[in-house]
Parts: sequence; C-alpha cells; structure tokens
Amino acid sequence: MSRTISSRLSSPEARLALIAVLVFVFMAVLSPDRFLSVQNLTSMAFQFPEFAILALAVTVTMLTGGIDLSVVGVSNLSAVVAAMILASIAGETAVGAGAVMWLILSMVVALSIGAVCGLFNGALVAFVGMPPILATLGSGLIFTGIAVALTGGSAVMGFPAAAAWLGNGLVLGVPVPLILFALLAAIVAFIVSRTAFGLKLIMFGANPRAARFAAINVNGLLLRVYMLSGALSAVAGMLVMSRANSAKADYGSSYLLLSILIAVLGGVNPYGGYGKVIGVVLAVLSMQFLSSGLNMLQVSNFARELIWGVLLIFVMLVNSPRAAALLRRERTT
Amino acid sequence: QEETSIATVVKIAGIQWFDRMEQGVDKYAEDTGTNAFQVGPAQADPQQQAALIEDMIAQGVDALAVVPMSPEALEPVLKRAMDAGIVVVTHEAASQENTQYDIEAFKNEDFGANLMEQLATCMGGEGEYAVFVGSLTSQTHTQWIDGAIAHQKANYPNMTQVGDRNETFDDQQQAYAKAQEVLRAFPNVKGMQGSASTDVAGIGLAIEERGLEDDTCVFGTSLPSIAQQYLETGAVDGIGFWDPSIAGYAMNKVAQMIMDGEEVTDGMDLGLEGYEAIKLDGKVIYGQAWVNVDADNMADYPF
Amino acid sequence: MSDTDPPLVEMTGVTKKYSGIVALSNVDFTIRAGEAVCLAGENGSGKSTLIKILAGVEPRNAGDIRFSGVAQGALSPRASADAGVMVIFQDFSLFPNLSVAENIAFSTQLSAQGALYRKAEARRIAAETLKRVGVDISLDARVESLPVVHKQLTAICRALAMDARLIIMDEPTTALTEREVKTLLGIIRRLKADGVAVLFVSHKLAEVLEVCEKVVVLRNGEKVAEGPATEFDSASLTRAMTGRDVAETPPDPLAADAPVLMKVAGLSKDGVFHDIGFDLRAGEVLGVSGLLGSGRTELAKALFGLVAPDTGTITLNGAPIPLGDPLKAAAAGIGYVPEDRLTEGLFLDQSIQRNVAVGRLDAYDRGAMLDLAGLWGEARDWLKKLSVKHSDPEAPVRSLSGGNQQRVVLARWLARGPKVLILNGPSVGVDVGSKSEIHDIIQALAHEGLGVIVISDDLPELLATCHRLLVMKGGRITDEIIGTDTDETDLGHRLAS
Amino acid sequence: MKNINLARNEVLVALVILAFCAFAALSDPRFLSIPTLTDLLRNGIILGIFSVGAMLVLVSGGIDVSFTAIAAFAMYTTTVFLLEYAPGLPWYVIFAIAMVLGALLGCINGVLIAVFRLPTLIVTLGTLSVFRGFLLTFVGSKMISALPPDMRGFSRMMMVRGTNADGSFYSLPWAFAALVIVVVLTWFILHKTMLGRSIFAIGGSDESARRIGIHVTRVQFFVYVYVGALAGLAGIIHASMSRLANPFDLVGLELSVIAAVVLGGARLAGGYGTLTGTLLGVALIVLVQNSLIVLGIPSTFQSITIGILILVGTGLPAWQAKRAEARAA
Ligand SMILES: Nc1ncnc2c1ncn2[C@@H]1O[C@H](COP(=O)(O)OP(=O)(O)OP(=O)(O)O)[C@@H](O)[C@H]1O
Ligand SMILES: Nc1ncnc2c1ncn2[C@@H]1O[C@H](COP(=O)(O)OP(=O)(O)OP(=O)(O)O)[C@@H](O)[C@H]1O
Ligand SMILES: [Mg+2]
Ligand SMILES: [Mg+2]
Repeated sequence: MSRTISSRLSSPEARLALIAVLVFVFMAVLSPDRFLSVQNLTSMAFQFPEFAILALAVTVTMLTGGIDLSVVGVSNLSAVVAAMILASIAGETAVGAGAVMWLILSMVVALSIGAVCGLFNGALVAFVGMPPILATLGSGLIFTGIAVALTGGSAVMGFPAAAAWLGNGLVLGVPVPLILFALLAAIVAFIVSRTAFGLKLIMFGANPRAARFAAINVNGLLLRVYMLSGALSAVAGMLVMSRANSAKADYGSSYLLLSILIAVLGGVNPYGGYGKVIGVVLAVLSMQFLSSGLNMLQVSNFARELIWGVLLIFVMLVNSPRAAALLRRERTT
Repeated sequence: QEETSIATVVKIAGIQWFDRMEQGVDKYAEDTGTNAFQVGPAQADPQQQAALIEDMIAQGVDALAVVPMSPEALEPVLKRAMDAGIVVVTHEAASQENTQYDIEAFKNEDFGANLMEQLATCMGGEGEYAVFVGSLTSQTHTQWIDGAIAHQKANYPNMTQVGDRNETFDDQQQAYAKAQEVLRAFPNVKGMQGSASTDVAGIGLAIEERGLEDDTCVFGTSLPSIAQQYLETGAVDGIGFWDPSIAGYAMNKVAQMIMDGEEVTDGMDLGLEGYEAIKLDGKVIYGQAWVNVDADNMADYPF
Repeated sequence: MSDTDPPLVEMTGVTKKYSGIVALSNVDFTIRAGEAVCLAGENGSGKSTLIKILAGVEPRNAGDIRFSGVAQGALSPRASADAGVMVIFQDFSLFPNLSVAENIAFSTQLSAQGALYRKAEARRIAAETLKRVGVDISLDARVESLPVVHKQLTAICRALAMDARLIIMDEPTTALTEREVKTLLGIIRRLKADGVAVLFVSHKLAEVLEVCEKVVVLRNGEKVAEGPATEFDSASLTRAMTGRDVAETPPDPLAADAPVLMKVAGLSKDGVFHDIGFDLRAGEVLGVSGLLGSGRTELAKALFGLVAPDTGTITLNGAPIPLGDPLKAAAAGIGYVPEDRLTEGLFLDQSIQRNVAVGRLDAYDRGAMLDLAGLWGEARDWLKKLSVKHSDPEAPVRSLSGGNQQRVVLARWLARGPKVLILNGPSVGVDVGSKSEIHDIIQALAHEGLGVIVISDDLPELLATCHRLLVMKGGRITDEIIGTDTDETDLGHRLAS
Repeated sequence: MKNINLARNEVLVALVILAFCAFAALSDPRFLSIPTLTDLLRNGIILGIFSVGAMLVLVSGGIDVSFTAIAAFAMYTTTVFLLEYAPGLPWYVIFAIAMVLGALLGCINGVLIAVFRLPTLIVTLGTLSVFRGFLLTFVGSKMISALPPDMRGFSRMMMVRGTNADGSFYSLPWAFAALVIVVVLTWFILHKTMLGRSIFAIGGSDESARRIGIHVTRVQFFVYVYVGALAGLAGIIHASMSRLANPFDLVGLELSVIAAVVLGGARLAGGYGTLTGTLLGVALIVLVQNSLIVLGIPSTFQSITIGILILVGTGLPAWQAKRAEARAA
C-alpha cells in the first residue's frame, strides 16, 4: 500500500498536485464559508490567469535552457499600443460590431508586437549568441522604455465597453480569463508534447550542441520559441489591459519574478530539457490558493513572499535525490 | 448580525506613510466599534492591489476605502465592488469614476503651486530650478509638478526650469545621484522640488555633501521622520504633506455615512482637522489639509 | 622488491551497486610495484567502476582494500592520492579554464596542504614533468584551447607530477593517434622501470598485450579471467571478454559498375584543409585517416556543412549541395555521426527512443500534430534492427553502454534513409564485441548502396571496413590506398611517414 | 595586457568607456572634472562590492540573485538591533555585525547549494523571497532615518575633500576604501591561495575538482558565506552613506549587477572572471547611469539607453566569440 503511494508520488508533478490539494484543503478548513464561496472561487479565477500566462511564456524559453526576462516589458508594450488603437482610433463610444472589430484588430496588433519583440530576443540569442538572461534583461528595459516614451508614462484609457469583456466577462458562469488561460495552457502543452517543434525545443534544451549535430534548425527554433514567448506575453498584456481598463508602461511589475518562481516551482528545469505544463498549472493554483487564503486570514502580504520562497526550496529539496540520500545516510548511521 | 466591516486598501503595506494612515483607521475602529482594518500589497504594483481588492470583495466586506496605486487600473475592480453592493470611497484619485466619493486633502495642482510658492520665495523669485518625480507614471506627482510649473510661469518669470523631470523611482539613492548630476550639469541651479517622500532626503544629502545648504532651496513632499535631519541642517528648507491618519479616518467616516444614507454636502464639516469646510466638486471632496513644515515646527508632527 | 612484500594494492571481495544494478560483484584484484596490469572487458563490464573505487571517487558497498598491506576504510580522492594512487580518467577530468601549468601542478599543491598557491613552484613542477615526458606544450596555454592529444598529455603529466606509486589509465589512447600511442607506451615502460605500477584500460587489444605483464578480464562486473599477458592473444582475450569468438572479415569487393554518388572538388578552407577532391561511389566504404591536426575531422564536418569551406563544390548524384549548411546537407541525404558521442551525439538524459526519433520529427509531422505512434514505432524498429540492448525504450540513453549508445546515434541517421553516411570514429571507446558488430552494420549499409565515409585511425578497423583509404596530412590528401593492397604494418608505415 | 586583444571584454569595455567619456566631454566640457570623478567613484562603491561577490559566484560556476536581499536584511536588522540595544557602538563593530549576519544568511545558501547540491539559480531565487519576506514581515518595513550616531558619523568621514571653483565641496568618503579592501582581499584569495584556485577549478569542472580531491562542498560553502558577508558589508555601507535604513532598498539591483559582471567578461557557465573586467563593467554602468542628464537624454528615453548599453556591451563580445568559434570550428 505505502509502496504504491510512494511510487505514484515519484514524479515531481504528482508531488505538486498533492501540495496544491493540501493548500486548498488547509485554506478551506481554516475558513470554509469564505474560501469555498462561489464569490471567492470566481475571484481567484479572475486573478491568476494574467501572471499564469506569463509563467507559460517563461516556461517555453526555460525548456530551451534560456529565460525571458522581458515578458512584462513585452506585455506592457503590446498592451499600450493596443490601448492606443482602442482609445484614440476606436474611441470610448464605439459600440457593436465596430467595437468588436477594433478589439480584434488591436489584439492582432498586440500579438504581432509581442511576436516581433520575441523575434528580436530570439535574434539576439540565436544570431548574436548572447546569453538569454542578458539579452532579455536589456531588451526588457528597451521595451518598457518604448512604452514609456509612447505614453510619456501615463496610462492610456478610454476604451469601447467591449474591451472589458476579455478580462471581466463570464461565459456560462466561467470567467473569460480562466477560459483563455486554459486554452493557452492546453495549446502550449500540446505544442510541447505533440508537435515536432515542441520535441525539438526540449531536445535543444537537453543538449544544444547535439541538436545542431542532429540537423535541427537551431536558429529557427530559437526565433520561434522567443516569438511564442512574446506572443503569450502579449496575450497577458491584453488581459491586464482589459482588467485594468487601461494600459501603462509599469503595470504588472511584480509579475516577472512571480512568473519565474511559478515556472521553477512547476518543475521546469531552468537549465533546459525538462518541464511539463501541468506542473506549471499546479504551481499557479498552489500560489493562488495560498495568496487568496492568506489575504482572507489577513496575514501580511510580506509573509506571502516568505511562504512562496519556503515552498520553492521545500519542493526542490523533496525532488532532490541528493537530499534523500543524505537523509537516508543520517537515518542508517 | 455581523458587525460592519470596512477595508482600507492602501498602495503598499508597511511604509511610514500608510502606517500613519493605519493609525487613523484604527482610531476610527476604536471610536465607532466598526470592524475597520487596513491592508496593502507587498509590492507597489497596481495589479497586486487589484488582486487584493478582489479578495476583499470575495470576503464580503461592506465598504472599501481605497488609496489607488494607479486609479485607472482599479476602475473595473471597483466597479465590480459597487455592483456587489459594496460602498467604495477613494483617496488621492480625483479622476476615479467608480467611486462614491473621492476624498482629496487638497487640489493636487494647488499643492504643487504651494510648494513652488515657498521655493520661489526662498530663491528670491529668480534663478534656475530642477524638479523630481518618483516615477513618470505617477499621476499625482505629475499633477503636483504641473501645478508648480504653471505657478512659476504665471508668477515668477525670472525663474527657469532646467533639465527634464528627473525620475527617481521612489528611491532615495536615485534621487541622490540625480541631484548630484543636476548640480554638475547645471552649476547655477538654486532650487529643487521633490515629489516622492524620499526625494528631498536624497537631494538634501547631495546638497549637504557639496556644502550648499545655504546657497540652495529645496522643497518637496515628504514626512518629517524622513526629512528631519536635512531640515535641521538647512539642506532641505521645507516640506509639505497632509496627515494620512486624518485622510484614513475621513475615508472610513464618509464610507459609514454612505452606508447610513447620510448625504455629503458642499461646505460640510467632517469634524476633522483640515476637513472643517469641505468643497464638493461632483464626487470629489476637497479639504484644505496640507501642512507645511520646516525646521521650526517639525517637532509637532512626530511621524 | 620481492614477492613477499605486501602488494601495492590488494582488493578482496569488492562489490559495488548502483541503485540495484550490480556494477562490480565480489572482485579480487592485486597489483604490485613496477607491474603493468591490463583491465579488459566489454562496455559496462565494470572497469571504470573499479577504478573509481580505487580512486576514492565512489564508495564501495562491500569488500576490503589494502594499500601496501594497510587496510583502508572509506576512501576519498585525497586519501587515495596520498597513498600514491593517481588516475587519468577516461574524460581527462582537467580544468578547461586553467593553464597547463596549473592543471599539472594542482594535485601536487593540494597534497602539499599549503593554504597559499605558489605559482612559481607550480610552473617549475609542470615544466619538469613535461620535460620528463618529453613533450613541448606552452605552460600558459589554457587547456580548453589545446588539441585533444595535448589535453591527454596534460592529464598524464598531472598524474606523473604527483609521487605516484600506481598510475591508473582509463582508456588513455582513445584520443591519441598511433604516434602518440607509441610515446605513451614508452612512458609506461619508463614508469615501470622506476617501480611505478600501471593499471591500464583499453579496448585496443594489441597495445594492451604490448605493455602489460598481467591481464584481468571483467565480464558483467565479475572477474572471469586473470593471468600473465603472455598467455593471451587477441583472439583468446576477446573470447574471455565476450564469451564467444569474434571474427573480423574484410569487406566484399565493390561492384565495378557502381555509380559515383558524391563528388567533392577543390574544397579548401584557409588554414584548415586545401584542395580536397575525391569521388565516393554507391556501396563504397571510404576511409579517411591521418594524424590529429591533419584536418580530417574538419573535412568531415565540412562535408556535412558544420564547417563552411572557402571554396570548392560538393555534389550528390550530380546536384550541388550548398556549403556550410548542415540542414541542407542533411536534407540532401548526408548523415554525420560525430566523434564525441557524449557531447555531440546524444541527448543523455532524454529517452532512447527520443534520441533515435529526433532525426525523424519532420517526417512524422502531420500538419499540426506529430504522429507519435508512427514515430516511436519506427524508432523501436531501428533499435531492434541494430540490436540495441536496452530494457526500456523510454529509459534515458545515459543508461546504455558505450557500444549501444553508438548504435543509437547510428539508428537516428539510418532512419533518415541517407545516401551518404559520414562516421567519425565509429568505434571510439567501444569494446571488441560491439565493434565488430558495428563493422558488420557498416558493411551491410554499403551493401544496400549507401556511400560510407569512415574517419578513424584504428588500423584494424579501417582494414575491416574500407574499400579505399585517403591519408591526410597538413590539410591535404597525400596518399590513396586500395584496401586490398595493404596490411596493418604497411598501413601503419604509410600513415606515420 | 601585452597586446591589445579586441575579443576580450575588458578591452572592449575600456574602449566603450573611453568613447563614452570623449562623447560626454564634447557635449559638455565640464564633464571632465574632479567632482564628476568623485561622484562616480562614490556611486560605484555599493555596486562594486556587490559585483565582486557576484563575480566570485559566477567564477565558481553558480549564480546568486539573493545577495541584494541579504544586504537589505543585514543592513536593516543590524540597524534595528542597534537602535534597540546598543546605539552607541563604534562603526567598525556595527559593520562587523552586519557582515556576520550576511555571512549567516550566506550559510543558508551554502548549505542548500553545497551540501544538497540544488541548482544555484533556483535556490537563490527562493532565498531572495525568503530573506526579503522574513525581513519585511518580522523585522520591520519602515524606513529608519534616525540611525545610530556612528553610522551617520561614518558617512561624514572623508578620504579626500576639496573645494570647487564656485565654493562648493567635492569629497570622496572613506567608504571607498572598503571597496578597495574588498577588491584587494578578493584578488588575494582568488590568485594567491589554493582556496581561490579551487574556486576557479570548481567553476571549470566540479566533477574534475571532486576527483582530484578538492573539497567541493567546503569551497562552495565558503563562496556563498563570503558573498553573504560582502553583501552585509555593502548593505551597511549603503545605509550609512544614505543615512537611511530602508528595508525596500537594494533588492532589484541583482540583475544589473550580474549584467555588469558579465559585461566585464565573466561567463555565466562558470570558471571565468577577472576583477579588472568586473570593475570596468561596474564603471561603465555607473558612468552611463550618472551621465544621462549631462548628455541631455530625456527622462523618457533613459531606460531605453541603458537597455541598449547592456545589449551592445554584452552583445559585441558574444558576437565576436560566436564568429571566432565559427572560424575555428
Ligand atoms: N553513476 C552510475 N549510476 C548507475 N549506474 C552506473 C553508474 N556508473 C556506471 N553504472 C553502471 O555500472 C556498470 C559498469 O559501468 P562502468 O562504467 O564501470 O563500465 P566500463 O567497463 O568502464 O565500460 P566502458 O568500456 O564503456 O567504459 C554499467 O552497467 C553502468 O551502466
Ligand atoms: N561516509 C562515506 N562513506 C563512503 N564514501 C563517502 C563517504 N563520505 C563521502 N564519500 C564519498 O567521497 C566522495 C567525496 O565526498 P563528497 O562528495 O561528500 O565531498 P566533496 O563534495 O568532494 O567535499 P568534502 O570532502 O568537503 O565533503 C564522494 O564520492 C562520496 O560518495
Ligand atoms: Mg538650503
Ligand atoms: Mg569505462
């Protein structure tokens, strides 16, 4: 009996699922009527998709052994441009089909900007040969800077009412952001495990040199990975824009570290070659349960940061064979 | 039946300014017996604040008193709160749409002009000056500086602004380095006006190291506890602020009034210092609650 | 020194398990001062494991170890080093970022227990050791910038710099060409004369029998044979290692009317190779040999597009192939099995089947989705065809032995149905049994009409596989030899001349 | 530097610095003055100490993003503790306390990385959150400007002081000596001790290091403890010099510091890094960050400028290395 449990828990994802469930149960027990209320569950579903999508963006780059520190910069830049279209061309008063058309156009523009920013990052990594951490650190500053220069630093607002649907709407009682996230997570999971591109990017992450020797188009791969990351960031930017009913160069500044933390907690190997979307989803859920639960208990928000860090290190220790070996040696001697 | 709960949601938890505000909130709770409490995100990020408000709505508070990090970003979530029947009162957000009342200690442009007036007086109405903002993305800071510059242009033609608006990222070290650079790039600069509470401290430090305490004039928004040592040496000549504890108290009080169906009227006395005769402009309640502090009266404000 | 002295090293009943796998089982082993012992065995038979235990790098699960009669507890690298046991690891274990001098002197300075690093002293030690070996390498060169031979020699010098009483060499000759091997064997003889014992691991049986007094054979972690080297010859040693007879047969002659498959003309890259031209016919196995630095690996890479030549043409079935683009070369039907399996060939932590299938991803790309069933099915077919010994195709390829790993890389390329296959060192670090099986695969491929280019300096291997041989020197082709016109001694002379 | 090698980061960065200075001097001749120099040196102290630590970690083959949190923790906790229990201690004791505190936090990184062999990036990402969260939750989150008297006193201790033509002062605080000491000590450790050589060796190949008997665990542990102590020192100097203990300070600088170090030629893969290069990298970043007003770059374009600088500074050597590799192949 105990052996089957421990063998079921042998994968990092299974252990994460256990953690997510434990956190959920713990919070539900501490304050059942509030934590389990439909209100609270919906509220959580509105909150996490924006940074969860950024975590997906970070995840795909981490699979190749890289990282994308420009995700927040990209999401703000694309949101600012989309917002400018919505605010100054479409205008606040646009309604009906016109408004929807402008919304779609602005989304297309945002996605294109995200992809172009990603292409820029990819080119720096693939053709210039820069370490991704520095390439995207620098480009992130530039993207944010462009957003500041475009807006002079102030918020862009005054959208048609239709724009609010993306971040605030419900479809059959399910929040639109949640649907969007589920869709994107499924797409990324599909890309990673079911497409030639996905398998190649994992193989590249596992050994970039061998990937080149195996006649994989390494440069094209990197360009596409960072473009995917950029496009995902742009979607997150549109969500933030819709939820804030405005766009600004410095929205979501706390999301960068958070999305990296989630990806790593989700079991993605930051040195490349391993990672599952389901792990990232479970990590996001644990984070959100924890954070809403702690708000409910009026625990200081600084403590939340502390708990996230402890959780991350704890998960790493649990997953580490070395720690297990040391503990075992301890017990036998 | 459960007691009324009012959540005051501030920009960021734990800093002096909002700790002082919390004193007001706590005092209100004590005075009235309501469950009034204050929360704030760990990072200065509008999205974190929005998430926090979401959680408060889900928790079912009766009223929200919000000091928005970025008013635009909170419109949808505050709308959701009001749709859910929660009373919403804001502070430092005159442009906020989804609020029942916004309480302003003063008109931002007027406050900026007030600081400029003191700066100009100190400078003798002539010479070069530089301005600092915490971030270019902060609406409040922008309005203060707009008001200040407009006041200078209208009244002190012999004064000239040098350089751009210097961005300090609410970081004293950055304010210090920027002030140093301003002193190098514009050796004739005689005045500086800061916006973030750490700006004058950074500027003051640079002034002191240059030994220019008596040759320059420095004014800005800050708190006595932050600027004290520079006020003492004259590196900073004066600061302006409003008492956040009173603002916090006022927000809670107005929220309770709305819940009780009482009306807020122009010229009304909220019974709070600086809010004895409020001016009502649409949904915005203006007080005359700014305080100017210099080396002489700083001891009166122990926060 | 007499036989009554306790042996330098005496292992009794040593057992080592890796999470269930028994890598060594109850092995007894002794070595005396001034003796050269050869450790032989197939891939995965436990040779490196035994060495790691002696070196204190891995703990043993059971068994006793005595150094000069003194029983040892848990060993550590330092304890072993202090007892005079020095190892030249299979992968050299050098520090690529440090200078030659420092690499050579590092162990010595560590044992000296001093807290300070004495640079002048380090240089003196290094210079002396290099002189003793009789090679000339710049003391200040960074090891990463050295050619493989010099890295190997640096590793040897590091071991010699210590007052070693036993030097263990784990496959030290894989990276060396015939000439350097001769130098190394000379060094070993001198060491023996100085009373230093040598434990030598190699898959090249000829050189083993040349320098060693005693042979110990491992199979599946057990000692299966032990005796004076004079009692063994290549055939009997092979039988002891594999438990069967392994025969190498020369290739069938090439059909006279075999069409020209690949044509290389005027291929040059400044400072690397010059004016290379040759034809490769369908069904032909063409050997390319030469000393290290002769430009043969660069040429191989250039044929596959990994190196961009300055001038020249490569055509395949009459169609020109763009230079310097591995994707186009691969698409045109050229395959390349790299020299360094571990860093260039394999994705070590990925599954065996993924390592095969990675070459076929585009072929199974069905619009938006991969045909996974087809992909894995084909990969497993190839694993079966090349008889890769594995327990689970989803296990990481790291868990395979060297010979089987090499077959995985081969399978990847064969699955793509190439027209020309370039094999750079196809049997480096592969045991005799597997080696002959890989040679059989090469011959079978040629039979099917593939053109095969084998780059190697293993003479028996070249003779066993190639119809024709090109010898490179200083970046030029200096000699062309028809396989049937030569034998090992003749070939050796012509290579070294 | 016998012959000028353009492929070396140090040389490239030095050239970029010279070009930048020439450009700044052309656009404003006052740029070349003693106050500019003293201001830049002063503003490089904290970044410099941090960079030396970050360089050491990179050389050992790791990466540390938690040192800013350690600095903030050590600085703030020391201040709070002193104000509560011993406000009158002399500055060197205060500094020692902060360094010990930093070293203790470094121990936590050390145990997780050296003993449990967890990946350094993840560990330090985690401890960054833990240290900061713990500090703000349990120690405090308010700025303290009423520092212990000797901390303030320290900020007034000047090594060099002089008067400009217009009567204002320029000065270089003694805190700069701390950077010099840190650099000299680290140079000594790295180049003159077996410990230092072992750090390089581990960065080159930790497996090889283990095999020749280097105590990898101990060496790695030392690295993180030493870096923790340096961070504590940088933190307390920062608080003293700015006469303010702000627990929100410093965190957020970590990536810029690492960028400066890589700019100076250290490799993220480990084993490579020089103090000269590191200091040049810091110099370039400090120079640019403190010359944007002089150059008349509008505030809205300042972050773009710094972004471009990082891309150019790290991109050029990367591109050259890539080309060299392609040529050699
Ligand atoms: N770290 C390890 N973990 C698990 N199994 C291992 C490990 N190292 C070696 N093994 C296994 O132990 C056995 C003996 O391996 P060893 O490396 O000693 O073989 P070898 O004789 O040196 O082979 P080769 O000729 O290929 O170098 C093999 O089955 C191998 O897979
Ligand atoms: N108690 C022990 N019993 C057997 N082998 C051991 C023991 N302790 C360590 N070893 C082995 O010795 C080798 C080195 O040990 P380890 O990796 O713990 O140390 P290190 O990281 O090299 O540095 P340090 O010596 O400072 O601990 C390892 O291969 C380990 O398995
Ligand atoms: Mg003054
Ligand atoms: Mg081996």
